Amino acid sequence: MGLARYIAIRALAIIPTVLILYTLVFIVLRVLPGNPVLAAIGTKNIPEEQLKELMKELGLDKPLYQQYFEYLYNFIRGDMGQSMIIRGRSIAGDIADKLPATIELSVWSIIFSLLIGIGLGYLGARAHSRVVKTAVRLTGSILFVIFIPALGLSLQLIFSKYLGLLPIGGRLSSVGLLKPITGLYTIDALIELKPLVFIDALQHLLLPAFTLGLVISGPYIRLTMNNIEEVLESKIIEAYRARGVREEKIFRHAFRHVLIPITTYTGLQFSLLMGGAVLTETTYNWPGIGTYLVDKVMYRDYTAIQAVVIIFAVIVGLTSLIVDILYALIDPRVRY
Amino acid sequence: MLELFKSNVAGKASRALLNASRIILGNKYILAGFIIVLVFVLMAILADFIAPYSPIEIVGPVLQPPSQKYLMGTDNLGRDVFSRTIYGSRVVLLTTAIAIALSGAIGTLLGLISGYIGGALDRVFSFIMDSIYAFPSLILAIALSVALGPSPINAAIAIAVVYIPTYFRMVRGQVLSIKNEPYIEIARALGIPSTRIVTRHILPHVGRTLMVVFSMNSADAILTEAALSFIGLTVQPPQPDWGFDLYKGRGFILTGYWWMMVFPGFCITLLAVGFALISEGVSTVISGGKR
Amino acid sequence: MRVSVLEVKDLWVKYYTFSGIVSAVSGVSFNLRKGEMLAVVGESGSGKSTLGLALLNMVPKPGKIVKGEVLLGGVNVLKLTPEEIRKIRGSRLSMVFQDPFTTLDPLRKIVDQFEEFLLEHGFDKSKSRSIVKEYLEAVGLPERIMYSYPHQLSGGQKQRVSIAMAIALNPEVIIADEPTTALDVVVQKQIMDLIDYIKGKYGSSIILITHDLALALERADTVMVMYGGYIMEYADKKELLNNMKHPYTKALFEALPRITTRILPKSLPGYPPDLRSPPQGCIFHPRCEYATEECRLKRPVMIEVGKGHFVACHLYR
Amino acid sequence: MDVVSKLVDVTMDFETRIFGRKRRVRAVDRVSLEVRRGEIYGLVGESGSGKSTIGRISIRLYKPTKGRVFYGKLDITELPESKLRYLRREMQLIPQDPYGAINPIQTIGEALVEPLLIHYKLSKDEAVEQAHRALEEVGLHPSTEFFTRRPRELSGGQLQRAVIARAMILKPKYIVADEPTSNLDASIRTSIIKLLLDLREKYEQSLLFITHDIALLSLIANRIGVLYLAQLFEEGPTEKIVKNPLHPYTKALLSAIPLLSDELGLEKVYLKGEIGDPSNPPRGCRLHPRCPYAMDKCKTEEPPLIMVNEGRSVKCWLYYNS
Repeated sequence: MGLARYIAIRALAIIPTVLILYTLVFIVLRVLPGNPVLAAIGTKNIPEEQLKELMKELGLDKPLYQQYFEYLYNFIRGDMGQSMIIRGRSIAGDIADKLPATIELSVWSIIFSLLIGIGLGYLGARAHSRVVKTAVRLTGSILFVIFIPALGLSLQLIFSKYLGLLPIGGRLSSVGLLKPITGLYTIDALIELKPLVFIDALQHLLLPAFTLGLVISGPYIRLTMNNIEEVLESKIIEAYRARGVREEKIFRHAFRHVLIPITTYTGLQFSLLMGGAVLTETTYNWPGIGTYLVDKVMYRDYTAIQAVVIIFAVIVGLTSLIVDILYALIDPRVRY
Repeated sequence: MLELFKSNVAGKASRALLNASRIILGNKYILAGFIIVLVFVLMAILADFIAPYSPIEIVGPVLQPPSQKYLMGTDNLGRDVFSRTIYGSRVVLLTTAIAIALSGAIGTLLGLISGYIGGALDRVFSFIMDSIYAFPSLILAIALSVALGPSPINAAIAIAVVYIPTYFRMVRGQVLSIKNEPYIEIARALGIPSTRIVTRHILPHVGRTLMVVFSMNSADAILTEAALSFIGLTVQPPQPDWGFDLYKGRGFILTGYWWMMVFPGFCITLLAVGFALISEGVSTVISGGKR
Repeated sequence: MRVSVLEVKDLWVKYYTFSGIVSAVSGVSFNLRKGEMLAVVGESGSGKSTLGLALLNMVPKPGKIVKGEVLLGGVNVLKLTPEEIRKIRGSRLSMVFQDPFTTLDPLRKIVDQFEEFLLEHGFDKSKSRSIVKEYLEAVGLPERIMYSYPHQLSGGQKQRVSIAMAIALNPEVIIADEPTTALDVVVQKQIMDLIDYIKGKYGSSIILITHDLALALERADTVMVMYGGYIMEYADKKELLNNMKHPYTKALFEALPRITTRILPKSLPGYPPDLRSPPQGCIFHPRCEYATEECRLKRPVMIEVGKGHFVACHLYR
Repeated sequence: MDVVSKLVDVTMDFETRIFGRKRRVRAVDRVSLEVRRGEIYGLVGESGSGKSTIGRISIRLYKPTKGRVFYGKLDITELPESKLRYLRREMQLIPQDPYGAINPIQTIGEALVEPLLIHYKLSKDEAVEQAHRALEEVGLHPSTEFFTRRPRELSGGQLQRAVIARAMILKPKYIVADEPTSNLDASIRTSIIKLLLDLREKYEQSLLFITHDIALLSLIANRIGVLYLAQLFEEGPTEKIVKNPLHPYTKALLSAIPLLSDELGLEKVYLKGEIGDPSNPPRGCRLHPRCPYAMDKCKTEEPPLIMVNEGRSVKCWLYYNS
């Protein structure tokens, strides 16, 4: 009962956030001076009538407030308009195609970053030597400021070009290998019982997910390390010890306390992850919405850019909802 | 009188300088980071003297590997990668500096106002800022850059907008927590006017936190700038620019012309690491060396 | 004479901090008899809390027990293997901490924490459950509290839970470190009454660590006064009330508000010693009004001034 | 009688937001009290009883939700901060925690000089000299040694002296001392209280002394008010409150003092349970779930504050008929 109410309240709270971002994007892309059509076509030598016709076709001749609400209404119905560049191309369809790729990459990246981050952080917290502690801490700060394309390209150079171990980009060696069901190829391969395809998909995933995961793991390392140290010194642990509870068990309890800040951080982290995904996808030619966005940026396809940005807002909102729920499940002090 | 004023100002300035140098020399992270950043800054200022060739002219055969003549080789058009890398530092540093100054100033001001006044104004400000903050900064920066049109100054504005909430939240949070400190209550009880409370009792604390945020944010802003370049949203070719050069180098990986991408990529990361080290040191100093 | 359950012999604890070595406990020795309540009284920095932790061999880093023995039934606790000492903690030597707000795990239900503790000491599941019920009842808590999380309980209730866990395995010694300091006045009394009741019912020996001399004089059988890591005075409660010897004990006593006299209590001039560089001679001499040249140079040894009444002061030699 | 500070039927609500849900806590509920010129009024209560809030209302650091606040004969309830500032030199607050009371970025000297320069037209040198004198006056000797130090470089006792010096530097007439010694060790507690009492006598101040320690109040206060869950339960001259407490809660408070409660030879009263949640107080008399004397009436009807005899009142049905 309580939890359902809590989830409902949290879910409702996403709406204004997305609205604010939509408004912001709308203002940025529509209200700021400059004619988007001209920018998209990239030339000013176009007959006045043809321009007007184009504007009309894209709905840009209507008053701004009308555009604002119409777009919103259509968006809610799942219609994100049409591409300005490729006439008649539905943006919603494009995004539906690309989104699973991004989700698959993100999920694996988070798994990587948690493994690396918590693993190293744990090592740093348990280490007795100050040198090791400092090294771990520093690794955390430095990993986080590595430029993703630089790391990605270096890994490609080593693992694909020189060692020839892993494919250089894309999601599969051949598109015909799978009939996408969920669009998450590793899962689709399992559903369709194609172990070789699964391995192929995994090989393609490995470098991009590792690249993104490694960079994102930086803050986790420090977070885990600081919190384990802090919790282990706390009175709660002292009391457990005084009661004769085994160290292994104490450590397990301590870990639950560390999980709280990690969960909270994962929520904040997600927006970084999304930004990183854009760069990772571009570096590895990963056909997700990040690559899609960069493509559209190159062509100044405003309607598509607007749709992608709002989709990102919705994704971030949904993740923060999931994190809130997880948080409430871990920490009984959260009242719902 | 004027003499006195001058000596006072000079004294204050020299004391500030002395303080700064003591902080820089006193912490090895800050020192290391400072040296890295300094090298790049000098590189940008003295590019005309260091670079052996023009960054935009074709100076030799295409795709030459690094040699004595071309320290970092030549690119696919026959331009000197070393010279381009040196000149490339200008765009990054200038754009980031403008962006940080803008977002720092606006974010701090809004945070102070919102935190101290409180009430409905604070709630509205915070909500907008939190919404922007939660949003992927790079994607928002891309949208803004696209709207404003690709140029370094527009990229700076885009990055600035994206990071305003970072400063806003930090400053506001600090103001709120200090507002509840007993010493602020006592200051009120002593009849100290609220303008003085804000400027003399709250602002100095905010200043210390700002230092941490500034250094953390610098590394972030550099990476965002590089990302915008990477996507082609800052300079126009043939201007040298690390991010965009890296993007171009991407196409030559399978053919093994690694030098086109390795050097600009390395520079971006190293510069960001420099700021990260400074931030590491500053937070150690501020937390009293506990971490 | 009743039998000793706990003997502490010449215990020394030091903290190796960055700013110097702090001698927190210096040469403390005492005996605790069966069914006795010993109050360890001292101000902040007197080493009383460190002493409590040292008895369980739980001094936190960078602290170290550098010398001494803690004999529980003749066995030196400090010489045991980690697994052996673990089995003793909570079952033969248990502890009640100062702040119930920070010592119960906020993420786990009371019953889970309580049961885990019993399972760790070799009980099976069903036996554990009945012990939990029995002892929660013994400390005056309703059974339903088992299924609560700590944040749903009041401070007094939490402290009752801690006490229930501390007595559940009928330990020989219970160490209670400022068990009432974090609570309101009226609740303090409730908790002290509970501890008294437990002492009577289970015959436990209790070490009550407190900063409050009045509380010690009201509740304990024996009182040990500490200052700067050293024992200043040790005596039976009645003996101490009638025949206070050490200037520091007297000062503490005179600092208590006495309602009946309506005279403002006296205060002790000066400040506690810096334990990184403690004063030469008697550690109390810089604040002592009777200090002589001898006090400045020589550290006093414990001498017996009456039956079971010990004092470390040059005045009584 | 000459009154320095007077609260008339004061109520104070605080609103807190937890996950966007509003929660209202009534920290002070219809409390009236007055501090007379030259007296020490002791306000005693447990944590959550509202005693600190009352202290802050009386010097208008808080504005009450309902009721009036007077300073002398002046109604200061609605006074804007700009006008209050001139009154601030007459009334001061000494807080519980000396460590938070001086801005860590200031030196002790700066903290003392600042209010002087704001309230009086003094030269910097004059202000510095006065600050030194104030430090000496509170026993921080030699003052030069403390003047340039920062709060963290002082011990708790020293710092509380500096805080007192700062509160006294404007020569106020009315002091609110909010548990000024509860964070200090017993052996130095008295010296701080003595200092407060000496200064009070010297400057003819009136004092509102807030504490949870009724034993201490019995030694220094002229009158005592006992608070429980935001309400005033009993009030009267110290002698009478201590020797002959009327309210069961006051009796319980006195019974809880270790050792010394025996000396008074009072009837012992034990309370069950704990002080409740201030946002959701019990109906009727707020003590009734814990009170051994609770009658049916106590559970449903809130007792009025009953005037028992000269200057004594108690909020308890037990004394309704007498």
